[in-house]
Amino acid sequence: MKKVITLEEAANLVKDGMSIMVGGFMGCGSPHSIIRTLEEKKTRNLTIICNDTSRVDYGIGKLVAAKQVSKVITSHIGTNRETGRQMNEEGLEVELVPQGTLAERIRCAGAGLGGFLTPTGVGTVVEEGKEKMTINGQDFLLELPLSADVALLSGAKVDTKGNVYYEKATRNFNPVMAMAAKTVIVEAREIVEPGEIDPNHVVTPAIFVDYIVKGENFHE
Amino acid sequence: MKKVITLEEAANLVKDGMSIMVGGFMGCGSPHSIIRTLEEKKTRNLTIICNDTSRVDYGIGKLVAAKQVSKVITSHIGTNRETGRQMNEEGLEVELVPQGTLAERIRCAGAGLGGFLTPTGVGTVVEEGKEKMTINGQDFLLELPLSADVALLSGAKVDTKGNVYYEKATRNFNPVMAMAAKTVIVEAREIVEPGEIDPNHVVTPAIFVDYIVKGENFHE
Amino acid sequence: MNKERLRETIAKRVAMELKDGDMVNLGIGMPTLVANYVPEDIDVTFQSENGFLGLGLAPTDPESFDPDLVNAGGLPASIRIGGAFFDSTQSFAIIRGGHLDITVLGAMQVDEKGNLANWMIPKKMVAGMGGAMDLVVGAKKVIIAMEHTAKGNPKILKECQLPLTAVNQVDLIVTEMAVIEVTDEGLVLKELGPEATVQEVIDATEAKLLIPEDVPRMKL
Amino acid sequence: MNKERLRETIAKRVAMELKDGDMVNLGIGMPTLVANYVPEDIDVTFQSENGFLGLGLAPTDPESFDPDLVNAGGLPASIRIGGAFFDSTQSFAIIRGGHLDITVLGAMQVDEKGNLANWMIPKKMVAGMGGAMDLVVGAKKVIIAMEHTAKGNPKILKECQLPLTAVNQVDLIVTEMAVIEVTDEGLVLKELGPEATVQEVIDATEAKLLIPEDVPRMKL
Repeated sequence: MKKVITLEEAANLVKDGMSIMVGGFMGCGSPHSIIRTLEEKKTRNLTIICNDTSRVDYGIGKLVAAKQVSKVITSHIGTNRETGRQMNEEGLEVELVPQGTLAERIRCAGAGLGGFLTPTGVGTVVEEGKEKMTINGQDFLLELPLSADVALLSGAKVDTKGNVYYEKATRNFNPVMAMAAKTVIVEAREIVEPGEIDPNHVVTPAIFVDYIVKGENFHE
Repeated sequence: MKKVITLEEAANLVKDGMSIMVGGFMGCGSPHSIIRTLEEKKTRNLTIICNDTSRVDYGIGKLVAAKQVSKVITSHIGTNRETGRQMNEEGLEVELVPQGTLAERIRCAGAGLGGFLTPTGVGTVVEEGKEKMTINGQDFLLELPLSADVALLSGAKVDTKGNVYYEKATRNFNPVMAMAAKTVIVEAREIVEPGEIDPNHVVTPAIFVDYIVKGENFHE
Repeated sequence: MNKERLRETIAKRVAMELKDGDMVNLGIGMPTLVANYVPEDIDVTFQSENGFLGLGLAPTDPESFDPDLVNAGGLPASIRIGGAFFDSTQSFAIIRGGHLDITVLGAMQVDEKGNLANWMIPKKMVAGMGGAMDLVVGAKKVIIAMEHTAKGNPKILKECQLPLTAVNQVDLIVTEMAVIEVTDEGLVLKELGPEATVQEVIDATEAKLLIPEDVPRMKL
Repeated sequence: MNKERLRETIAKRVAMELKDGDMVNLGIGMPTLVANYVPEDIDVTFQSENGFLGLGLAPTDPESFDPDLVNAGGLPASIRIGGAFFDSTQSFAIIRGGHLDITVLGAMQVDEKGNLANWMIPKKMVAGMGGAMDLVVGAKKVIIAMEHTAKGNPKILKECQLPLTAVNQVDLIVTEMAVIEVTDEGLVLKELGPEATVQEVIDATEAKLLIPEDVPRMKL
C-alpha cells in the first residue's frame, strides 16, 4: 500500500547532500508545495536534476536562489540569473545535458539499460569524455544512465495506490523521473480512490510510486 | 491531412518482399482485417516483425500458415506449430529476440538512437555476433535499431488526424511500432473526429500515423 | 503424488514467498497457479508482461471473456481495481529496470550456479524466450517453480546442458520435493516436500546439495 | 528597417517554407513569430518540445492564461483541436527520430559548412542547449531565422567561433537581408530581402557566398 504522507514527511525524506530529480518544465508541472517545504527546511547541498532551473522565484529555481543547491544537471539555465551567477562566482557545479539526452539518460536508468547511442552532441563539447561509436557509418555518443536518490513529482490526479494521471503540459519529465529514483514522491493536486482513474488513462503506474502527498498551492 | 483509406488500399501498400511490423500479442491488438486482406491478396515473401507468431488460425499466425512469410523476427513462436515446422523443414528464417529487447530495438529506431546496452541475453546465444561492453563492472550487449517498411497497427479509437487511443491489453507493441516504420497504417475499430479523443488520453500522436482504415472484424 | 496435487504443492509453496506489497510476474503455465494461493491478508500486485499491472483471475463465466483482455499466454484475464495498462516498452522498463520484486518461472534445467534454461531444446523444440530473459535478469528475486524431475531425469544439474536463458540469476527453486536456495556456496536444501526424504531429494538431483542439519518440511 | 519590420520580414519569409501537412518545431524567440504567418490554406502542426503537438497561439485574454499549458519558453500557449500531450521522452523521440519536417531556430553564428552555434558564449553567457541540439540533429530540415548581423558584425561566418550546437545540419538561413541555402558546394544566395542589394549582403557576410546570375527579391 502506498503511503499518503504530509508535506513535512515528504521533505524529511530529502536529506542534505542527496540527488533529487524534480519534474517540471519552466516550473510547469513541478511539485511546488514540496519545493516550498524544502525551502523552509533549508535542506542543503542538493544535486538537482531538472529540465531547467526555471526562474529565481518559481519552481526549482527558488532552491537555487536560496543557495540550497551544490550541483545542477540540466538542459537550460538561461532563465534563472542566479544559476549562472553562482556558477561563475560561487563554484556552483553545472552539468549541461541536451534535453533529449537528459530525458533518455533518466529513462535508461529506470529501464535497466546500461547506456544508449545518440547522434545528439556529436562534434560539440557534449562529446567530451564520452565514448564515440560509429554504426553503419554514422557517429554516435554513448550516453550513460542517470538516477537519483529521490524524485519529486507532480500529478493532477493520484490514486492511493500511486497511479498518476497528468494534465496538459505538466507531464514533461514527471513520468520518466518516476522510473529512475530510489524513492519517488508525487505531489497530488487531487488524491482519489483506486479505480477513479481509468486504467487506460494512467500514465505512471503505481509500481513506480512510493509516497503521495497532497499539494497545497500549484503555481507558487 | 491523414488519409482514411480502404482495406484494399491498405493491403496494396504492402508489397511482396517488404518488412512489416504487426502490432499485437498472441493476436490481441492485431489489425485482423488488414491481415485477412493480405491473406486474400496472397502478398508473399514478407518479413514480419511481431511479438509472437500467434496461432495458425489467429492474427499474424495466419500469414505464416499461408506461407506468405519468408522471415520472422519475434520473441516467441511456440504457439504456432507452422512457424517451427517451416523453420525446420522449409527454410523459414526465424530471428528470436528477447521480448524487451525487441520492443526496445523498435523504439530505438523510432527515437533516432543508434543502439542501446541491455543486460538481457548476456551469457546466452543471444550474444552471438553482438558487441559486448562492460560499464561499471556490469556486462551489456549492444543491441541495434530495428525498423520496417510498413507498420500495421490496431487502435480502439482513431481520429481523422491519426491520433490513436488503445483499450486494455491491445496496446502492447502498437505504439512503439508506430514510431519505427516508413509507412504506418492503423486499423481503427472506430474512426472519430479530431477532438473526440481527449489530448491527455492520446497514446500515439498523429505525427506517427500515415493512413487510417476502418476495421471490419476485430477478433477473426 | 498425482499431477494435480504436485502442481498445487508447488504453487502453494511459492505463494508463501510473497509479501504484502510485492510486485510479481508469474510465467506461463504452472507459475500462473500461484495467483490462486496468495494469502488473503496480503496485497500482491501481478504484472502481465503483455501490458498491465493488476492482473486478476480469469473470468469464471466464459460468456464474459473479453478478447481485448488476455494474459501473457493469450488466455482470458481480468484487471483488478487500481490496475493500469501500458505498452510493451513500458512493460519491459518495469521488468528490466528492477521494479518487480519477484518473478516466478518454469524451467527445463537449473544448475548449481543459478543458471537457467527454459526456452529451447536444439533440434527438438524452439519456443522462443518471450519475456523470460528480461524477467530473469530484471526481477529482484527469481523463483523457479517446476517438477523436480522430467520423466525421472534430474532437472537440477551440475551444469545446464540446454541453451541458457540467463546466467547466475536464479535465487530459489521450488519443486514438489524440495525448496532449494541458490547461494554463493552452492545449492542449499531448505525444505522438504510433503512426501520426500532428504535421500530421495539427493537421488533426484544431479547437482550437489548442501544439506543443513535440520531440513524442515514445507508448511503448506 | 526597424526591429519590428525586420522580425516580421524574417518570420513571414520562413512561413513561406511551410507546406501543407508539415510538422514543425519553432524555437524560442523570433522563430515563434512564424506561427503568425502560416498561409491560411495549409494545415501545419506545431510541436512544443515540452510535451505536445498542436501548439496554438497564446491566449489573447490574460485572464484565460492556464499555467498548466505553456510553450517551451514557459509562456502562455494553447492546444489546437486534434493535438496530443506526451512526456519528454516521447517528445524527443519525435524530435530525434526524424518525425519533424522542419525546425526553425535562432542562431548566434552559422558557417559555410552548415555548422551552428546558438547556446553559449564562453565566459559571458551560458544559457544551455535546451532542446536545440536534438532538434537540429533530428529534424528533416533545419532553418535558421536570425538577424543578418549582430551590432554590425557578421553572424554568417567562414567558421563558427563559438561552441557548436551541431555540425553540418543547417539547411537554410533566413535573415532580413537574404535567404541563403547551405549546399555541399557552399552557401548559395537564393533571395534578397526587401531592402538589400547583393553587394550589401556580401558586405554583411563573412562567409563566401555563391551568387547565381539572378537573385530574386523575397515575395512576402
